[in-house]
Amino acid sequence: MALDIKTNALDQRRQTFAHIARRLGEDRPASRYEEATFDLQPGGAHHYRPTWDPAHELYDASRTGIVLADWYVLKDPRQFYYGTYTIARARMMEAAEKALSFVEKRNGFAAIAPEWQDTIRFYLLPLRHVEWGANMNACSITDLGFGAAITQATMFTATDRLGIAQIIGRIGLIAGGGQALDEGKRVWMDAPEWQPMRRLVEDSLVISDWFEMFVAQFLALDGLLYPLVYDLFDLAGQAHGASSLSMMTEFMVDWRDEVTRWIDAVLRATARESDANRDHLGRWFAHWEQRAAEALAPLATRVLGEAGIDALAGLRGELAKRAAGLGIPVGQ
Amino acid sequence: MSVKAIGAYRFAPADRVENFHGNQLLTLLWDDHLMFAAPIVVPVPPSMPWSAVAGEVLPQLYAQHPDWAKVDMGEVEWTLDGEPFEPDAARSLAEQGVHHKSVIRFRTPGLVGLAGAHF
Amino acid sequence: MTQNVSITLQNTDEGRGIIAAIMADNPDAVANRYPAMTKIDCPGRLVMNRETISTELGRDYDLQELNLTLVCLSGNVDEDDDRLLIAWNA
Amino acid sequence: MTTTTTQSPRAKKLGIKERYSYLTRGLDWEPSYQPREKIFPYTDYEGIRIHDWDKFEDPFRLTMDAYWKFQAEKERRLYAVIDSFAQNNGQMNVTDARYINALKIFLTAVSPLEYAAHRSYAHVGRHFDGVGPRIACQMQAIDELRHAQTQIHTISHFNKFFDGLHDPWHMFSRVWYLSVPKSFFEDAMSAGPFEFLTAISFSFEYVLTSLLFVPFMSGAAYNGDMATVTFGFSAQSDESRHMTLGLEIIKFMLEQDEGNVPIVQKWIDKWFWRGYRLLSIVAMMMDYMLPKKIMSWKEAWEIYFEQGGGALFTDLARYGIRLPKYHEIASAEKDHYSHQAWSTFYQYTHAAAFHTWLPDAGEEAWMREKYPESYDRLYAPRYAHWGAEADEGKRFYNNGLPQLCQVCQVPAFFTEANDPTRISLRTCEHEGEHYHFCSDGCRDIFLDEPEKYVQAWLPVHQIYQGNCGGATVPEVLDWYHLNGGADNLDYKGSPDEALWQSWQASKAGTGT
Repeated sequence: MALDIKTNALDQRRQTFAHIARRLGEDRPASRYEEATFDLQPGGAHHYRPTWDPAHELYDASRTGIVLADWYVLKDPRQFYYGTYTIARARMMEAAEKALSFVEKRNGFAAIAPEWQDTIRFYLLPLRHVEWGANMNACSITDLGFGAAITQATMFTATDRLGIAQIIGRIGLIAGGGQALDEGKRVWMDAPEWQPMRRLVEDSLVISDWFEMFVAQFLALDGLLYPLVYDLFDLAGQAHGASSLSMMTEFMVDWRDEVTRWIDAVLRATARESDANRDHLGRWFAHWEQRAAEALAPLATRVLGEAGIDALAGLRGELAKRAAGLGIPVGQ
Repeated sequence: MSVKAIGAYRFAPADRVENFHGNQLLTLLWDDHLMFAAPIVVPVPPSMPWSAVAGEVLPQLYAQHPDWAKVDMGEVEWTLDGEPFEPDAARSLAEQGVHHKSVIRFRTPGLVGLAGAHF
Repeated sequence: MTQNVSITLQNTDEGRGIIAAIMADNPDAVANRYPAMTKIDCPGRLVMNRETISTELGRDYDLQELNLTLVCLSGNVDEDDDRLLIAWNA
Repeated sequence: MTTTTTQSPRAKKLGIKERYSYLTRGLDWEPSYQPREKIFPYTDYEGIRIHDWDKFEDPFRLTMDAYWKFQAEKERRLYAVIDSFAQNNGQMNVTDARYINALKIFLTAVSPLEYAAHRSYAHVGRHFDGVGPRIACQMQAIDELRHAQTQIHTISHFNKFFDGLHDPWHMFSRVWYLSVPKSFFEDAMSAGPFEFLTAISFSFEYVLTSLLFVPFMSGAAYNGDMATVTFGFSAQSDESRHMTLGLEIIKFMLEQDEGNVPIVQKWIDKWFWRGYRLLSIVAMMMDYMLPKKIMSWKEAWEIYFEQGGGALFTDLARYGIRLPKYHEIASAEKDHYSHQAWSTFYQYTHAAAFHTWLPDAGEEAWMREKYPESYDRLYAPRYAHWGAEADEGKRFYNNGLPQLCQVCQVPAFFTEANDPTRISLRTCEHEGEHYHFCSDGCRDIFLDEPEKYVQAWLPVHQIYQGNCGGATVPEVLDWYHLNGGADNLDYKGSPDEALWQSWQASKAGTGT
């Protein structure tokens, strides 16, 4: 055996694939993330134009106004490839399962003050439709985006958002069975407080530049919605005995913290490259952040009362600071 | 029939003759000699005389086969794009109707490859 | 003539239990063994019962765990909590 | 004490169907701020009529919690095997280093298709109107990414020792024979969503891929490659879900509108033939590249297409669907397919990133047994002649570049179904240009959509246009990133062979 290992060491012809070595600048052992990501999207000539978009090639960088010399600068700081991604999510889901079954078994939802239970059903259950819209947008970016680095991360995000929509669905089942979900959808479709949000989500689905979609969904909308719902609404719920809800939405809080690192890395690398990119990002952010704030205002007011508008303004300030920190010009 | 597409869907053919820098493509197929697994395609100027095809192009491609040395050029049965063809050694390909992507398929009577396997 | 449906499973410990359960519940099934996998053919339809598999494995089996052992199948699939059915003319 | 609850209307434990329905189907809504056709712009132009998207049944009903749980478990098991294979130098324990050449084809030809499938299932996973097919397609989209990545991670270890694996993504878009898989998948990706699913989910995954994965993976196990068999089977467990999507989507289209039947039939005809031609490479891998053989291409064709496919199409007959056009040609070719493919690569292996060789005596005996109709009569004499030439130092390489089929892009090496000694070559003229094909099947496909196939990037023609690095073979090989003298040529005399023999010698040394 010892001899085998020695032979092996002598005979190893190369440490990694040539395309990885070219990127690393030398032939040295590469990480699984690097081997799973770099240059996976085919270059070279394509055979046929898509019948669904004859103006472009199948993979075509000109589907967005953003220009990058190398699309693999959009690396994922989490270094997620399929294996690390699913194992991370399975672990988070295991914790979520425990929380859901704990609350269900102990009938924890019933311990929340009844009027706040109504409030939760009103603000939380329609969010599964927002998540479903986010799923479609992430999927759209995976479809039209350029380079495996960004499109694999958006694929993971697409299934994340479906998963979160289903966690909300399960909270709904605990909080009132199928009827609660049906009612949540009715609210989503008809309640005046939800209509600006539904309009925003539907408008986001038809954004033609996929990078603009990225900014609209992940920075502008999520950047305000997640802290509003999972931090501020949750905090307000504590006064009404809603700690069981906090347990059940822990997944979303952890997820947001994790995914923010990736979103920020993508935007920072994009902004860094050129004035033209910064102009695009600044314009898109200004537009969609305004829309998101308008869409969230009626919900903030409904849940937090008069304090809602101030709370939202505070979140907007923090988001603007975050965007500016990423190199995105934020309008004065 | 034509493609169903969401918008106008017409693109220039990838292999128009003008893309070949003065050459045109010629496909050659020697029947009963499956040692050459598929028809062979070569770029040739349309002005090339048949004598150059017979004297240079074909031997360069096929001389590895033991049958090639036995081929009597006068006996070869040629077809051009599916029709019987009697090449004129002195005239050019273009003058004899050999166009871009023409197929010249031929058999050599009495020479049917090795081991009775058309190989 | 009744056409075969088929299911192919990995030759793992779980796979062996599932194969045994299928063979017990489907008298017409035929198991073809290959390196690392077993292909079971059965005329018309084949049923996998959660309970039989649980008995074979000595633990509570969730049919969705089949995901870990399945290699290939042929036929229309219908799954509920207690059984998975593969059939033609479903 | 009995626990009772009166406070909230607690639901009784939901069954899998009901639970799935609440958690997924309920997510969608009828948009009112944007027109539906703007959100879903691609489901109309192919002519398929869908009246009720809710009728689509997803038979496995996976929700993301279960998906993450099972997939993570699969990944843990797989990477444990990959790690231990590397640590134990598993590459030294395969049956023979010739086997590695099958992995070279796999990594350069199949893994990139997994990636392409990932992106194109994301496309349809976004754009189908119905929730059911959308989620099924999205799960497939992420699964296909998994397959590309697990294949890279498994084969990465082999790349450290063997040639021909070092630059797969670069090669995929350039090397001549890799345009066969590339054009196949790009044909499907560039089609509308319904044709795409008919092509890949049904015709390829359901009807044909068992032929690729099942015997090949079983073959990997038989040849001592535990890493490959593990990723292969792990992928197949996802594949079963994908195949089921393929069958469900076909039934869905056929049940929704009678007008869909002829469209679907035409697609089945096209994609059966396109997929079958792609599998010529697999036929050769099965019969020639596995040192220990599981089953012949012919047997696999009989089990998986003639019997398995036969049962499937009998079942679909109630919708008015028949077996794919030219299936009888495919069955007639089963005695010849692998041999003709191997003969072709044998003579063009100077321009390929894998090795070829002549079968040894034991393998020839197997061929004779499996192919009594054809082997001794047509193929053994070839190998005898080539063997004798090679022994004299004149290993045969073809000096010319082959005519490629305009549609499948395989060199036109196939013979007439009724005469295995005559090359099948078909031609047509379209708008003043001439096009050549390997078969009636491929010509029919062209004639149905000529605007598509006139765009084909045919490697041989591209070389002659000067777009592939230069006019000489060495220049083209450089452009391919193919290391001449190492990646290509006969196995005999290759660095791979020398390495393998040194391992065998060192093992023999430790044994005594």
